[in-house]
Amino acid sequence: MKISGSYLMPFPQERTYSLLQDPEMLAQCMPGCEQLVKIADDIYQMKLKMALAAISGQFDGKISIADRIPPASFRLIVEGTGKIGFMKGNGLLNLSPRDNGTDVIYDGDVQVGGTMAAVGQRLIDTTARMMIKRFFDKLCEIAKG
Amino acid sequence: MATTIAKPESLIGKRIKRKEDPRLITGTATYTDDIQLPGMHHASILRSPYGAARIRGIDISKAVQHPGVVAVFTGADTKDVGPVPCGASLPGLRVPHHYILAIDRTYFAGHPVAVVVATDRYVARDAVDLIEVDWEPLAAVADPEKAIAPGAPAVHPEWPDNTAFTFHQENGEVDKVFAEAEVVVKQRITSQRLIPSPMEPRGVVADYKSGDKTMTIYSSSQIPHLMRNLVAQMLGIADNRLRVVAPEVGGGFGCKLNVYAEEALMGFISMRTGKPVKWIESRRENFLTTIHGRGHVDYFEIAARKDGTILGMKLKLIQDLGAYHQLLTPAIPTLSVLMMPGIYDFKNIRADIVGAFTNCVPTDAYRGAGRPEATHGIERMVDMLAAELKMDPAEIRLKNFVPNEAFPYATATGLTYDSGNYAEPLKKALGIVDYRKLRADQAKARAEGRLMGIGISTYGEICAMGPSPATPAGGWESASVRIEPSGKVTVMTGIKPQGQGEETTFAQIAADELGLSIDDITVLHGDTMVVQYGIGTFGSRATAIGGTALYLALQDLKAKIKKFGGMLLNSEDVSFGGGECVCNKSGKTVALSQIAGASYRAMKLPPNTDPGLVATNFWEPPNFTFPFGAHIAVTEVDRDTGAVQITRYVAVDDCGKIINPMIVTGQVHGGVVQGMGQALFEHGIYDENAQLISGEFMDYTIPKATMVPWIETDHTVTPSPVNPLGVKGVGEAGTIGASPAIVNSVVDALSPLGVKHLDMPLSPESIWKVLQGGRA
Amino acid sequence: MIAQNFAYAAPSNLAEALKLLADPGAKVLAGGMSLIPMMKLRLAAPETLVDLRRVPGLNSIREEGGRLRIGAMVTHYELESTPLVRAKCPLLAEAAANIGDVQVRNMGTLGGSVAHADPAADYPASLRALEATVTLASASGERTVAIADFLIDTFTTALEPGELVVEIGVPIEASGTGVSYKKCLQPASGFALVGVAARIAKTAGKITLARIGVTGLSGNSYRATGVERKLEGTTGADIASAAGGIADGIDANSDIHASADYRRHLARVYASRAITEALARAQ
Amino acid sequence: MKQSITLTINGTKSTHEVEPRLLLIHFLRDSMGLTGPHIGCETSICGACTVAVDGKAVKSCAMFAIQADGRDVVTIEGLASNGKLHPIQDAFWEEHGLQCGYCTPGMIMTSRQLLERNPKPSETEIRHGIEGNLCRCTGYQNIVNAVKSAAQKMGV
Repeated sequence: MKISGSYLMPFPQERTYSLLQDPEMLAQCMPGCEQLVKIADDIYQMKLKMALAAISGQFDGKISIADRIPPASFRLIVEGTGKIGFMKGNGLLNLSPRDNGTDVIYDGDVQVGGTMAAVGQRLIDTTARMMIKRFFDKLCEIAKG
Repeated sequence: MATTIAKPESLIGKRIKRKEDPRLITGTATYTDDIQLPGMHHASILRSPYGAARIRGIDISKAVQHPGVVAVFTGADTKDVGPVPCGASLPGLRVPHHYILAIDRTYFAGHPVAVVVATDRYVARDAVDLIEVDWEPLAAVADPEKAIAPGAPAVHPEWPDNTAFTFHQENGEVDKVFAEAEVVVKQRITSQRLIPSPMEPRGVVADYKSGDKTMTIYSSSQIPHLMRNLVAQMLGIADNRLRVVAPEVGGGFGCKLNVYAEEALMGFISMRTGKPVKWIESRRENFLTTIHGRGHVDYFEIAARKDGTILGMKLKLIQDLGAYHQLLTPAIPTLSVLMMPGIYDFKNIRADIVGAFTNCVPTDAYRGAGRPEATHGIERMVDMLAAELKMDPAEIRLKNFVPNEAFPYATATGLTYDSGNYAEPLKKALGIVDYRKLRADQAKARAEGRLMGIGISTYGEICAMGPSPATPAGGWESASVRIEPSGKVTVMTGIKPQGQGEETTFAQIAADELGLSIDDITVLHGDTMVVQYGIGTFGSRATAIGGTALYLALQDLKAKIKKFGGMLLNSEDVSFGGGECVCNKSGKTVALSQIAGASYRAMKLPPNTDPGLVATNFWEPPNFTFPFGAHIAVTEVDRDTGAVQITRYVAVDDCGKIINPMIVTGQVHGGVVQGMGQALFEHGIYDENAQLISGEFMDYTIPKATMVPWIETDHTVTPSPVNPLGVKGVGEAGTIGASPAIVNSVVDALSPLGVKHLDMPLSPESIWKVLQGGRA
Repeated sequence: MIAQNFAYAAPSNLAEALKLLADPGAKVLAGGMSLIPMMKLRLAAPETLVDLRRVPGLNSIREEGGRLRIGAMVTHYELESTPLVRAKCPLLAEAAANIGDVQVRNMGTLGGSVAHADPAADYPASLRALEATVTLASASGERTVAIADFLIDTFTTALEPGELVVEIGVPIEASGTGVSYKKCLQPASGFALVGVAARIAKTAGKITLARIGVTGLSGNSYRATGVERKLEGTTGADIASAAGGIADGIDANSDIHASADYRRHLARVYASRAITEALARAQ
Repeated sequence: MKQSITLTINGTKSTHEVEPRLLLIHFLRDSMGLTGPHIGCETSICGACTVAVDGKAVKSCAMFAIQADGRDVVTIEGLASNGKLHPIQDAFWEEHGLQCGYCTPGMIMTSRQLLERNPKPSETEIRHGIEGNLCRCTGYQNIVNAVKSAAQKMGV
């Protein structure tokens, strides 16, 4: 499933770019992230507890960063597997200055398999977009101090 | 003194309430999940979440230790069980070894990987979560056209072209007629993947008795005898020690015309654990692992003269097979080729099938099996030809039908159509809708800016599968009839109904022939230890073949009854009717109950006659039967939303002689609604990673009561000369007729916008896009 | 399909329920129509279920201070069929009648649905158009929030841990106000692809009040204030143009059932239909 | 940890120890031997498991047995009395409102609720009334006929 959208970060482009790749920030802002450990350059192992209203599940996964073109773009790959299924998100993030901040335009796709895919396709897109929004909101909140 | 015997009214052709219903409406019928055996365990299966993946390792240790778990098995344990069988053969067919549990690789999402056996179904389910699999996801392919294109991921690494077989059939002078044709119309037409969705999912209970090395398997099946043969082979046990019972079966529609991994898997477990074991498919598993239907991409070309005379047709058919061959998987598209000329009189055809492996669950027989795809194709092509030639779609059909005097009619694909009067149902349907007025209404609607459509489909089908040489496992049936000492009658048949009501129609045949009340007849089926060998219920064959066998057995029995009757009446000139034998000279009578009693008591026997009133006879059909009909759908498309409303639906079917019109009409209703499901709603969608994303009733729309219209039905009756009952079969007719009628209707509605073709399902959004000018 | 094990309690009063809910592993069981299927698929695995069915007072419908005060455990069927609701807040009755099927409406509750905050649920469109209030209780007391502040995002509400929805308040409809809820449903699940609720009051030929709520279109339901402004003060002659703005600035959902573009289009069509009907019903 | 429940099923009151997670449908089928209600899905769409709890049609696969504590449950088995079919059962038989029969117990229980609330439903009302029950065999037409016919019989 394709996912695209944008988020205006109130920081200059260089800062936005580095915030988005800061593993500590990622760990704090990824919804449900309980642990993030570097296992190789640009690859982090992750433990995630997704909790969304009634839905909850534990995931083991990893985050990788690829195709870096600082401070303009990079690719973020998030994978997780758990008892309720697996998910894989792969998105290209493009950064450009706008209104004293940085516009982050993301474009990618999300795959979901296993039981999670059974409850209703209708929830996947909505939920994925909300998770992305939560991530950015939290990131801004923390970065602003 | 001679008494007047009132000949009871014939039950054939009568609306008789079903004998099977009292148990079904009171909740006392026994389906597979209702079976409880002492000491029975429960199984729960771990399945692949990936379309394709390598299994690097499986750790079952936690699951094994979980309290209540009896055993956990993986592919390593079951690898010596015989493969899930493919019963179809085609030249050069590539048949992957279909292990009952995956060994080191999984080929579709839902592929079984391990099984937990526990004392309770809740515990079994809990323990499945404790199995740890080290997966390596692999690239997968779900689209059959992409699968056969160069560079696609190989479903089976040994066959990188993903081509399981190719098949060619040709007749006449195809190139010549296409070269000379005044008009050629081409169209790519798809028949999407469909999920059969019987309301009862599959289920298996296996019970092995080690003391006498016998096994009983209860399974929700359309083919208990074939299942017995095949599962016995898979498990390496003698077929006379395996009993298969198909109890009450909650719908099949073809998906229970199969042998799946789970029958052998439960058998294996019961042999290993020494206890009975039950596995009941969840709906999610049903979507993921029970066969799907259709899955065609068809490229049609039709050649004609300007006057509308059809000259020939070409078809390139790509069949999405899925990852394996189930029982009949590769044979299904060949049925489409057989039916590709429909009921039209032309002799030049060319068909090429490519069977494509994909990382999806296998396709196989689903209501109509191959014929709906063919009918949809020809009926769309004829409509497109009519549009191209600005001819009326009814007129072009009437012009091209096989004429009545041509029967028996040899088709371009090698069949012989038994009997037909193709114009009759169409004319009747046109009359019912008042076609001329309807077209005038349509003109008025169009002038008002409304999008009203009228769609016609006329169809033929191959039923009563089939003569034995034309079928993989034999095409005959037999029937045994036993008149018990009381005069009550037990009929045993090898067919296995799943809602079609043969307990009633067969009882009607028996009651009629014996002059008894229908309440005197009991029909047994579905238990290989109780009833004699049979092939099963599919391909609209039960009544035409099983019913004929019954009719023949009854004739034998009647001869024997007359012998006993003659003996008791001391007469050589007796006739049998109305449940008694009459001496034609004296008028004296003896009731069947007395005859039956005497035949078993055997104080005296007629010469060369065994005791008892038992007869068995067989019917090997000389040909298929070919029912036909005409359906008309009137639709209106909502300009604002693209939603399609069916405002009228008329089905006129000819299934030969009708034994029970209530049941026939019920079959048509149900069939039409399944065809509507395909036309408007149903779509088994795999994404590009071969995940089934319409894998539950939350996402896969089978029609609900609010979504379907009132269906007006009528019949014409053209008896089949193939069998003495004159019946043809009706189980699949509605489904075959409906989808082209609806699509033709909606295309007709949208034709003022230049629309020539739409693929199914006709979702409101797909039509809205057309309305936006994004032409289909 | 079998749920993971859990502990179960059916407290007989609110205080006891709130005490149990203070445990972070506890989850409220109301009608269970969303929760239980998820538990069966093991997408939800609460440690404790606190069943509210024995808590008195949660299933009452009262008229008080110009508002209807509806207990959280009132079922969809009760809302659909109770004469008081049909007469005093017909929009809520209409929304309730559009939910799922009769079995679901018999069990499912208003409070459960609101707390679940499914982005395609039927109520939020109407509750937003009604400017409803949600009363929440916890061990430390009660608070009442506006529906707009309660429904924060997809499956996300203002409920704090240990807090419980106890009551929904809706205004008693002034006579002459016309209401309508129009829903385009996803045929398989019955959820709204788009649902639009409209409340319109007219005085002397002019629209004096327009409240439009939308559900299903995006990750959260919303009030289409732009559309409302375009309607208020007019005679309602140009509904299509007003409804045309219903999806402006909305990030629409997209899935196998409907693309974002189609959903936006449906929102305009259904907004137009709901407004037209509400206007026709306004006197 | 099992908990005790006391409930009335088809007129008979009894007490049982159940795991809280035991679904009402499994309790009825596996513990009570009432196999009339069926399981057709797990997302409470199909309605094959429909029973009446305190007079309301509910999907017993979307309810835990423990939630039925203190309540009155009626299943398809409780409909006929003294060997006499309920008029709705009779009408389904008469009108050929079933084929494979798997959806039938749920369909009849839902129809019963429908007719209790609306004794003279129109075709549209009947179709809406049974939209929570899937049938794959009949195309629904004869079910609609059966409900209509039952309404007439029960109205007399």
